Amino acid sequence: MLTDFLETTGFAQMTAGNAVMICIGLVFVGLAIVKDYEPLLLVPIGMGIVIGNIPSIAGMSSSVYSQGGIVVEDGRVQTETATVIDAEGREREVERVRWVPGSVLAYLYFGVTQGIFPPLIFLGIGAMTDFSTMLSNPRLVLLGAAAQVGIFLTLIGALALGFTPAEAGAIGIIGGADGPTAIFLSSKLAPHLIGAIAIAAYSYMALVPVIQPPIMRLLTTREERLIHMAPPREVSKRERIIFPIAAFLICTLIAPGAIVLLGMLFFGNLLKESGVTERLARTSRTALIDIVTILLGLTVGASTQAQTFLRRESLLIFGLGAVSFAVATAGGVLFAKFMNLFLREKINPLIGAAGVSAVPDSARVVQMIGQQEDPHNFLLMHAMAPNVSGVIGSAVAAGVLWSVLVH
Amino acid sequence: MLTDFLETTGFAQMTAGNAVMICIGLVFVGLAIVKDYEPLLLVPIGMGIVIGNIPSIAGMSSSVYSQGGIVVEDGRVQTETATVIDAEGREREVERVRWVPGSVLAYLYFGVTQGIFPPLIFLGIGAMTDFSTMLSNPRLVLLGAAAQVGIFLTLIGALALGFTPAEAGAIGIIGGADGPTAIFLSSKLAPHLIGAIAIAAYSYMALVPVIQPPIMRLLTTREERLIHMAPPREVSKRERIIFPIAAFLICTLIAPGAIVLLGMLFFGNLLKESGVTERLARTSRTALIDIVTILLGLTVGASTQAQTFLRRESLLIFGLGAVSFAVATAGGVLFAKFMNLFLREKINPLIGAAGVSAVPDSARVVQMIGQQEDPHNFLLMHAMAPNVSGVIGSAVAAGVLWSVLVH
Amino acid sequence: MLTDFLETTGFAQMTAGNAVMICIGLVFVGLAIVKDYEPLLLVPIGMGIVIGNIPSIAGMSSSVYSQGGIVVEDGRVQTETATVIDAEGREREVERVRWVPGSVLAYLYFGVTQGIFPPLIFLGIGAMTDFSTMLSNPRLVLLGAAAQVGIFLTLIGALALGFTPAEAGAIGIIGGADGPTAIFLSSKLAPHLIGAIAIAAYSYMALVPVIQPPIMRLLTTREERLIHMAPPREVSKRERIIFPIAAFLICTLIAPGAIVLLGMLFFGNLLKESGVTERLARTSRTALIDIVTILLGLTVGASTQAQTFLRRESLLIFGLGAVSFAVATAGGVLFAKFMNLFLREKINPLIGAAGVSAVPDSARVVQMIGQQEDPHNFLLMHAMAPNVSGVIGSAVAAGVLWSVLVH
Amino acid sequence: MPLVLDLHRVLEHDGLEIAVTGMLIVFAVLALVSGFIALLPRALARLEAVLPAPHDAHAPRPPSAAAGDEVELLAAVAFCLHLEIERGRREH
Amino acid sequence: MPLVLDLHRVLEHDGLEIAVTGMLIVFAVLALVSGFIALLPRALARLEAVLPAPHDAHAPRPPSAAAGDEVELLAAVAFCLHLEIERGRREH
Amino acid sequence: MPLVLDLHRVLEHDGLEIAVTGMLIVFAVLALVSGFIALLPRALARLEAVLPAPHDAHAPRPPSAAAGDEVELLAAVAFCLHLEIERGRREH
Ligand code: NA
Ligand code: NA
Ligand code: NA
Repeated sequence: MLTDFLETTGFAQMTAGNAVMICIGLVFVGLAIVKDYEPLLLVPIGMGIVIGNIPSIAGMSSSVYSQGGIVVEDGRVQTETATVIDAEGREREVERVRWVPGSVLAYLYFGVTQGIFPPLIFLGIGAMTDFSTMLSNPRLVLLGAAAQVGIFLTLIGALALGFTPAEAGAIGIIGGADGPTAIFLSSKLAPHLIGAIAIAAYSYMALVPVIQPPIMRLLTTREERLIHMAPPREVSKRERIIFPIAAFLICTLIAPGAIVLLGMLFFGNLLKESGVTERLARTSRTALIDIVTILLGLTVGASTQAQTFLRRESLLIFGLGAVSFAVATAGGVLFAKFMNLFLREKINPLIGAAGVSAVPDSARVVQMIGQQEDPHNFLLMHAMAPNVSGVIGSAVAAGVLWSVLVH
Repeated sequence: MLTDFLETTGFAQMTAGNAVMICIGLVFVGLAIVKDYEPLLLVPIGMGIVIGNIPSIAGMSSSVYSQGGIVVEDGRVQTETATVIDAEGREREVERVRWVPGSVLAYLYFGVTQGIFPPLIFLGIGAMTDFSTMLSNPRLVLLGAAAQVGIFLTLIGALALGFTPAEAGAIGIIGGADGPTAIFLSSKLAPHLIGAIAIAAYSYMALVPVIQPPIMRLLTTREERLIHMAPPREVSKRERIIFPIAAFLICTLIAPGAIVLLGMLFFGNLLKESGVTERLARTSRTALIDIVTILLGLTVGASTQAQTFLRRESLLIFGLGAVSFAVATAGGVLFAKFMNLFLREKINPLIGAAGVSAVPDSARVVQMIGQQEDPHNFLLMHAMAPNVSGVIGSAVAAGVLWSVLVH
Repeated sequence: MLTDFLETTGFAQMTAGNAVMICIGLVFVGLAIVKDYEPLLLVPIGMGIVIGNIPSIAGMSSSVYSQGGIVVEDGRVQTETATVIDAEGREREVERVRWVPGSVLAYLYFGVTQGIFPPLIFLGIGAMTDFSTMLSNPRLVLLGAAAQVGIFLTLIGALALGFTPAEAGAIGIIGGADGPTAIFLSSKLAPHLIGAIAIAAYSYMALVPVIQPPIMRLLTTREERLIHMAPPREVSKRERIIFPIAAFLICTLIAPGAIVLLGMLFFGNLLKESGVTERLARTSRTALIDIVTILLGLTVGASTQAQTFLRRESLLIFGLGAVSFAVATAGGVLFAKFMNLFLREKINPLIGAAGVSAVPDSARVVQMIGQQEDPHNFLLMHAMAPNVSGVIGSAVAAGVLWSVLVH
Repeated sequence: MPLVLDLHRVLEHDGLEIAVTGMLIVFAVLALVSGFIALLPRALARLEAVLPAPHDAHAPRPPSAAAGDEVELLAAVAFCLHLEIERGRREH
Repeated sequence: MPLVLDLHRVLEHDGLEIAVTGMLIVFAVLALVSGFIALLPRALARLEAVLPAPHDAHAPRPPSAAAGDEVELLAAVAFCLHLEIERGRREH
Repeated sequence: MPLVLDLHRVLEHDGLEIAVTGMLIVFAVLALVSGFIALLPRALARLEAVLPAPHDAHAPRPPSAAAGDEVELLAAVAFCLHLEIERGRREH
């Protein structure tokens, strides 16, 4: 019996791939703790990777892929007769469908595969986002559009590398620098790649302070980086209330594929700004988003079992993701320089880099690079405008890709 | 491609009905913000109406009605063969049922259609309700019974207008002035009317300060409105602990249809009063009720797509709902006057109007009308007794209607 | 009609068994409030027992066992044609599977039967547990192993009494003194016994201050009870961060059946200790664990309908559970005495009793008994080490039993 | 389509009976609740002699002065219920 | 397996067209949003003359004073509903 | 029905074997955990010489100063991935 049992242990079933993945999970946790890179996501994902790569026992799998379901044999749903106790406490024979239960992680992972968690996270993000800076400087909104070029160039790259159009769209969205959007779109277009795409998206979001600065310095002159911008005007309560509703209508009447993501984002923001639903906004941006973040991070991490994750595609996806982030950053910066050709009040082109989203890390990077040139230049607030418009931009891009690429 | 895409946009598919509904949604949000009418429900419902009326694309619907499910053709469940990766990471062919995923809002709406959200809201309401005033003045409990006459007269009206008995029962419950009860009963008796009934119930609850005052003034004399009532006695901790359990037993042994609603209401109250489960009570009346309110409001709103909502029945339901509220108010006031025929210590008949529930708005209306006659008359606390007993009363009525009208 | 209705009331359908169960529920609530025994669980379970034993009406059952599901007749899934409104608002005929909805409590009970709630509770427990004392005194970990002897001796007893091996394993785990672990394992090995096993486990956990002291006094001398222990050393932040990950790997590589329970426990602890995910830890140990505790307690209580619960097996399970707790306590105490044969710095054998888990009640009992001999002996902190290692020990035991006993 | 109130439909579907039964049950339930909470302080006061008080700062107060009123109201409700039940039985 | 960039595949699957369309739409949407929020303060300033400032939720308010407004709104909603239903009927 | 303890059933279902195995595994696991946490402080003390103390999340940090570290880590991850895939390919 002891030997029998020992054969079922993880040590006996462990593959080299599992060990590699567990190390990657530990690196994620380490980066989060030591470097403070997106810890709210890297810690759950990292621990998820560790959990998902402990080999489990056949018949009692804990994998997110052990979904359970109705038993089918020879093209026919299998049924069975069972004895149940009815409302009056009498035993009764009933016929029912034969059914295999799923694992706990598979039940939780349902929120990922069906795209339920990302909109709930957007609800919380909406309830914590202040759109004031953007409202006070509307032209900066366009920078959030320009940075989405990373999405579409990556799509082309992915097609060229042999991915199907649907897969290419899901991979491209990594360049949107928005974890929930990436997970939502890949759940619709390429469910088998959710793990790799989500991990890539969150990894690069965590690595924004590493990826963006060289590109930003390369594409700007010292003079440009020294540009100071006028402080934003104050925005009235009315504007802040009307904005989420109007923006929702504009975005989704054109790109209905973004209804759920943007509906939740702007609904959360309305809860925050209305002034009469503060308790709902507070719960959205605390308990609700925390619970969903924990479950999403853990199960996405656990979906990276070596057997499904350590494939050539994952490596390609990571490569394309890096390109995507770089292109998006360049797109934002260059478009800011292009706008400066026409504007009297010049924009500091560094803030274009914040258009990739990765809220609020990329805005912080802008602030840092700006201060390296001039310690009295405070760009953070200005960078928040392209930063939040980049969230809207990538959700719209996701909506477009969904409607164009779904068969 | 651009033209193809443009044909899928909301602008192209929008109907006049959708536009009308979006305007109604905006009115809801506006009333909540400007007039502070039940904002915790009208903001989510209003935004939900807007979201539900953006036309979505065939094959990628975001509607609450896109439920997904097992594919059936020619009376036979369809199956398919798929390649999955098993616990040991080996690819394996499995037969499984063919299945179409639902939309995110449809998954969330499941909590409405299956009646899961209303009891959870009742749990939170129980954990925030103080039954002390009612315990200190037991005869006021009967006012909460009298006001339920609106439910049953409306049922008769709905039958006369051609609704089926089950539909009539669900419509009648609008007069219970209790959103969760109305949604729970209509999910059991008339699922196709949930949207209209819920919107009517919450609209009239929001409009309590408009509907009730004229009726209250019409049915009472100035002398009656001036009646002062003795301050309620203090209630011991023991009474407050015993009450929820005893009341649960009394109510559900007679009306078992109310087990879930009243079970949760009194369970929440027990958590609050027991003195040893304060952390559970606090979570019930904050995070839990907030999360459920957000999801319920949003999806109920989104269920009012013009195509399913703009029908003759909805107009009739709104009309019946108005009658129902008026009759309920009159019932409470007149029964208070009737009770005064027998009582030595007179009741101020205004507080009968609080028996409709609509906690705590109708109690506030009583206070306001009372103070218009005599600024030193504080009826709020007295009105809370019929107010909370009205909640119990309509849950009992819902239980009775469920058991009588379910086929 | 009234007489018809009266026949459906609870009074008419009530059995003596239901009345007995309702009284038991009231005793649970009373013990929780008056004696403060595990109130966070006994109040929900007690109220659940009351709710579950109000007879409900056929066709509108509120029982946790009214699961709903696909309709099968003559070995064939039944289908139906229904009129639905599609995304464009047009009525359309669709074929679909015939389906009976479940009761609200049955939907909530799904989290129990599928073992989803216990790991979520472990997440919260992990986020509130401080492993420092254990880290500072590693040899006390073994006491948490010794106390699991109750599990395995009870398993033998249950086999001898005629239970199947799977049932015997689920019953044995009562001796683990850990509610979530007991529910998780019985959901996997003996779903029909979940109610009895959960109630027994929580009852005895509540009764720890009654069961343990006599055994502890019987097995120790006055001199032993007077042993003082050196204060624990301070533990570095690094140790506290590394511990949950390393312990998870050690435990689950040997006993993969514990992946989900221990994964969540140590994940929660990592969220707490990492220092960068405090908001996730806070939500895990407040809103999340509270919500799950409410739903788990209530539905487990409601699963004890007299008709399924008042059987000979339940009585046997309660008897075996008592033996199990007693044996576990004795095991912990005796093993501490055995360790003292080899140790220079003696352990106070009372703290062995805390190895049963029942966190933190059994550690408090140790403190109390210790102070009865010497008011200056503070054993609480020392007792926390075997206490938390007992949680790990019983989760490992559950993992082993699951893999050995699942067919 | 004009609004037509078809009262025949009401009778056909037992509308009146449902309404009357429903109101009676709601009244009966709430009357019982009312009676229970009217009697509760007295019952607790009697128990006080037998059992110790729970660790509670608030001292129990004497029951409501107007308790007699509820008993009268309760009696009236009970009488209505009784009549209705008799009627129902005669019909069957 | 070497990394091969097959640009033919891109054209075959309308990659360029999708990319260009996508960027255009993203720009169009955000340009509209940008325009809207640029015009919003001016539009609100003009409305200011017509309508009163938004109600402050914390200020005391006389609940029934403005009762007329809601009745009008409700009437408007009912009227819209009515018109829409009539229109729908005429079309069938 | 009398309480009968049928010890034959225990042996028949490997009850003793399961119990002994189970206790052994529980002890083995917790002994390993115990050993690990006994050794951990010493292991960390040795590492201390090599690596700096853990980063304090609240202290200001120069975001790009340590950029080299991550690049190395990423490179390491990519290299592992590559090796693993190559290995996998060779096996097929
Ligand atoms: Na973006
Ligand atoms: Na009511
Ligand atoms: Na234990």
